[in-house]
Amino acid sequence: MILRTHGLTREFGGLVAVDDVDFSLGDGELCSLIGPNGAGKTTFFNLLTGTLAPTRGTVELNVDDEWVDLTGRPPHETATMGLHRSYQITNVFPTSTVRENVRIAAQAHGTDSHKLWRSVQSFDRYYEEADAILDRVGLSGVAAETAQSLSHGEKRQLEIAIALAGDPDVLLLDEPNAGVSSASIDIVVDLIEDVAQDHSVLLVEHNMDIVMNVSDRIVVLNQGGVIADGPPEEIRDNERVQEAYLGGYERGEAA
Amino acid sequence: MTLLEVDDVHTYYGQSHILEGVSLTVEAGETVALIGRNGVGKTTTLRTILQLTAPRRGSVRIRGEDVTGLGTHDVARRGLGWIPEDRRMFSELSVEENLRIAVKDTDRVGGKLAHAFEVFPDLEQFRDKKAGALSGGQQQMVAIARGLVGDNDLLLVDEPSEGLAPLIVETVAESLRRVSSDTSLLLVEQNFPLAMDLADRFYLLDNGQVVEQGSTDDVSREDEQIRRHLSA
Amino acid sequence: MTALRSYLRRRVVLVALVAFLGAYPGLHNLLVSSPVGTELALVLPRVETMVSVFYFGLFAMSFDFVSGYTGYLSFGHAAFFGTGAYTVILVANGKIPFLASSTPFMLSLLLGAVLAVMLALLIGAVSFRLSGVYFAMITLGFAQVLYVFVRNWDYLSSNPRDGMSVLEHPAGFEVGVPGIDALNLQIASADFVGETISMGWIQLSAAEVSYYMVGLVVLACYLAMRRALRSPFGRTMVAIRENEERARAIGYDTFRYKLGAFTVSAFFAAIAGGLFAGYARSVTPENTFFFLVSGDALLAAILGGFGTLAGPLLGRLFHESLSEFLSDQAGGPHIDVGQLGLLPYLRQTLGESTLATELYNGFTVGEFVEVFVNGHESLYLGVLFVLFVFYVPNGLLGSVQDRLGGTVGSELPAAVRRLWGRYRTELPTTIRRLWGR
Amino acid sequence: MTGAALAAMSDVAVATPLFVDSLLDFLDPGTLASVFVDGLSKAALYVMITAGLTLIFGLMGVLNFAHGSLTMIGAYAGGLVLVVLVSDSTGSVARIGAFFAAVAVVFALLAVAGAGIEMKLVRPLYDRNPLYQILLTFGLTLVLDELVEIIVHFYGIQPTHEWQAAMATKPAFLTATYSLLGLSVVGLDLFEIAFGVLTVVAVWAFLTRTRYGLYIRAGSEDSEMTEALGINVRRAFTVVFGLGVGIAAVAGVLLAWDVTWGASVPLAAETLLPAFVVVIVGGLGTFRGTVAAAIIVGLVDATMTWWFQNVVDFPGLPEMTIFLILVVMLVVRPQGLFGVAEVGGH
Repeated sequence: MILRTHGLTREFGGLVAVDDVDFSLGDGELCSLIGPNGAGKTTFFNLLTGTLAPTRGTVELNVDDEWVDLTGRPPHETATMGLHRSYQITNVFPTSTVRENVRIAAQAHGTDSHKLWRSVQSFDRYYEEADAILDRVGLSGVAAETAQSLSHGEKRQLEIAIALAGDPDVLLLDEPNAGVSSASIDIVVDLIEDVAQDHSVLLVEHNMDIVMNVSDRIVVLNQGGVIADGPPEEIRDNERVQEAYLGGYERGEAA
Repeated sequence: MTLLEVDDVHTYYGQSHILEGVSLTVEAGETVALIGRNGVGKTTTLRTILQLTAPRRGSVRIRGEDVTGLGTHDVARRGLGWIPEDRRMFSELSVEENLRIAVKDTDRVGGKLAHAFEVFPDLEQFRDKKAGALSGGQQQMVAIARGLVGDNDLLLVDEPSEGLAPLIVETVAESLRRVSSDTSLLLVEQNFPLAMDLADRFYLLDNGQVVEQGSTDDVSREDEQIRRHLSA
Repeated sequence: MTALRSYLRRRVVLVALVAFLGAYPGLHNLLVSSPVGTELALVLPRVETMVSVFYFGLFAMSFDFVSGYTGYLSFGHAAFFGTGAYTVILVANGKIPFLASSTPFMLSLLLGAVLAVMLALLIGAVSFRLSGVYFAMITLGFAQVLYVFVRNWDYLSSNPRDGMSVLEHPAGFEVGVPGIDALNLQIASADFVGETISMGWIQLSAAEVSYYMVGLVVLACYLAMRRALRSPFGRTMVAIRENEERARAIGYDTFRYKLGAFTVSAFFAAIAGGLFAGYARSVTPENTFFFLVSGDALLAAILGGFGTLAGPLLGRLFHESLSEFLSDQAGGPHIDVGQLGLLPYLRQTLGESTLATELYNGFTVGEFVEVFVNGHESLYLGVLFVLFVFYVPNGLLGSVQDRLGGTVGSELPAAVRRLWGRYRTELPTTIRRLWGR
Repeated sequence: MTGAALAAMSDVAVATPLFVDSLLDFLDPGTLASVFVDGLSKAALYVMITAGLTLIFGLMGVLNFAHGSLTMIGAYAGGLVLVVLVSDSTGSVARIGAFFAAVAVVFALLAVAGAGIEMKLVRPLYDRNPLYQILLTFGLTLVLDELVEIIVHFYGIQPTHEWQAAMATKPAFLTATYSLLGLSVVGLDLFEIAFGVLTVVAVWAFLTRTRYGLYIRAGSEDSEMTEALGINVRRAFTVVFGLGVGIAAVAGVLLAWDVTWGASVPLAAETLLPAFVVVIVGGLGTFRGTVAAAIIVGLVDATMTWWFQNVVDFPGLPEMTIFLILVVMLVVRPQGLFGVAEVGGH
């Protein structure tokens, strides 16, 4: 296991967005987190990375076979400990070049960021890491362009590239396909499968074809709680999951 | 005459292509459901109709008149009401003010309010309360009542059941049914049985396109297409 | 030697600019004594004006360093300028405990900068919990507290509202290496006798000595800030400006970097203030701590290019040249040729009869000129500023960079080389073709 | 340790019993009451200057840096009307009549000017970074201040000193001091308080009792939803900008009569800064908060003025305290007294 939560809960006013979730992610596993609208998936991500503080419960990360408590740590600390995320809505550095977008992320994991007296060009290793990642995600050709000038699909690739910098142990991918046109969706799917080779991945995705194809395991959230957890075939036939997705409305007699 | 015609609209947020050519129609008196999984473009379709997010291609016509590119308030003045996701109450305003502001015919505010409290008698007791202080279900009632008092011919209803307990969902469904006797509805709803129960026809959206449409009488949740596009 | 040559080659634009500025005083003298000298004196900034372009340009650059590169509008930046300026005069007047009034200028300059750094740590630690309008307002609030304070604290001078002047330090302030007399030169404005130099055929007036010495300090500060912006730290600042949430998510403790940038910026703002005080030898609350001083830096930054380090200096040059152009001062004793501003020039060239011509209802050309030209540079600057906000939102330098697709320093030589390459290949054929005909 | 520092320490030793005495003086009911009235008159001016600033920010998220300049223009325009209408022989009642005429003219003129500024200059910038709205209005102050300076100078009036001719149109009974229940009050203070109350009541009634006020309150919360209900929010922007500028200009007319202010070009900056303090302390965009903050700042200002005049030998005390309130407020509660935590993004 690489990541686990215990009794993780977040309340907004009276609303329980994430409700007592015990979750674990295996080392090297690709686990998908699914659930209907408003099930609490993005809130769950925000709790893992420290963007939100939980109302109750803990988040722990396995660092060199030691469980480290991440609960309540700010995002910059969870990131440096090896928990990275991509965003549902593209969230990059718009007027920087593609290469700089990844380089600055790589730099965050070194010990040189405070050096204001040396030229950035004397730190080759961050450029090398950035170039390797861009090569891997297939953006080498546009490395010198500004991020804002990319096509939407390329921006989604860049989104993942930034998360890859600094070689994280766990990748949290929040709808990497959001807004990608049906024509170019395969590129992103291939990319997800590729990065899952050497990272533990937690994926939020709505396209069930993709989820069923790529996942080792699927966890289903509904109204903040886990309602199912298992391999794809099992989830497909789970009656509670069907209910959660299609809705269980029955016309009452009362008016 | 057809009340609403959406003709091959393509809508983008920045560079991200959300609607890839959506077409649909709503006839007077009809309730039409727009169903589909999260993120397929249902809310964007409603926003496009209201010109809150104008389409790059394609057109929106109301009673045959092209409204593409008009200001949202101009579109609304042509008889369109919006009951948005999350209800969007003016939380600092009282319930009465929330309704008052929605009345388009300013000479008949009193009558319209009286009618609203007649249709939603439960709201009368909260008349002077701030809308922000109401529960989710009560707010949903105010949102629907807001659509009612505007003398609208067509209400665009977005996820009315979201975040509500099952019992409350039933009350909301009942009020929508009541409202639908006066106006047409274009209803975005994830709860499949609820949508089928309220609507006469449906459009199924996936990846910014209409993948299936038809009468609600002919489909069930065991339908292969429906399961493929809606469930896990 | 090759290392130095390659260093200079990579910075060919910078080297050329510095060389031009180095030659400017001589060039200016040469040009204003030419046949069109009167007209040129009108548009070319005086050497004295250039000194204030330098120190205030440095202040505007320091403002841009934090505001233009992290996106946090430091609207109370005048506090740091004022700290530097007041420290220099306080030291010179023996008003700072343990420091004699003869303390070298370079040390009091540094002391002011250190005090500003401490002040920036205090203000920044509180202010960087906020962002947007709120950040701008809290820094403005802090600066105004200090402004009101120095305006009323009678320890500073008998009439603190009118500021303070150097009382106990008779000689001009020396810029150079402290302690080594040969490596120091005095700076002073025109109304104070400064140091002149006469070495063989090089003759430098007091103003020109000030020009070079202030210019050197500003150049050193500019290079230091430029390096800081091109360092890993500087890139982190830009990441914060571009998307602070993501910067935090990839592992940066953004609060520390913002505070660091603010502090560095305060350091250079104080140096600028100290240079101003050393040159002018008197300061007032209005021209140091007042919020419109920050406003002037903002003006320079917007005109020159927000988020381009050298832009604000260019913006300030524009500002000062325009005010000089529209001023009604005649040339001082040190300029023999021509007039300074447009107004005396118009008076001279238009002639009495034209000036007396009635335009409308007893309103003569002369009166028109008096009303609309006489020193009203703020009006035209304001109009220009508004036009820039609408049509040139990236400022002078920023727009040039957008056009070139990179910084001027790296892209301009490349563009010139491209042109030259085409010229070399195409010119012979063109000539041959013409010749053939 | 220097002599000055030692002297300062012995000052503190002497000052302690002095402080207690002064505090007792200050707590004297007569003193408190007159400080209170003075504070309310300041609060009345603040509320008039800031009402527009806060409404404009609340509805369209624009922090109008030109607000002080427009107040200053109101002072000069009002002064001009007064100077034209009032001669030495004009009676007191007629002078008040002239004042109301000036208020009407200035309100109408500046409201139209404000609407014009919104339509022609601010509107094209709504889609850009909010920074550009600050920059634009800041640039506008440069232009407006300088234009006024040119005009004022042309007519032979010293632009950086209070315009005495306008000040002199004030009827004698407003300069007089009245004794009320053992309390001495300046006539103009009462006049200002009356105007302030009138403004608060009028704005409040407009916001809560008229249909247009309803649009504005709704638009401040959610302009997209308001638009979807068939309301032209863009037009409401123009109306609010015009009204806000008009009210500030009316405040300017009052300032032209007030000896502590007076019509002058620097009035623009002198009113802008405390106005910022008031709107931020109250919570940007809330009228209720602005009224409360104006009262707080006014009372603190009056209190500190008393302490400076009677005890502390530091003329900057009132002004410095006002900016300290801003700083402390932003540290303790950035959203202000009545503000919502997330405001400011728009």
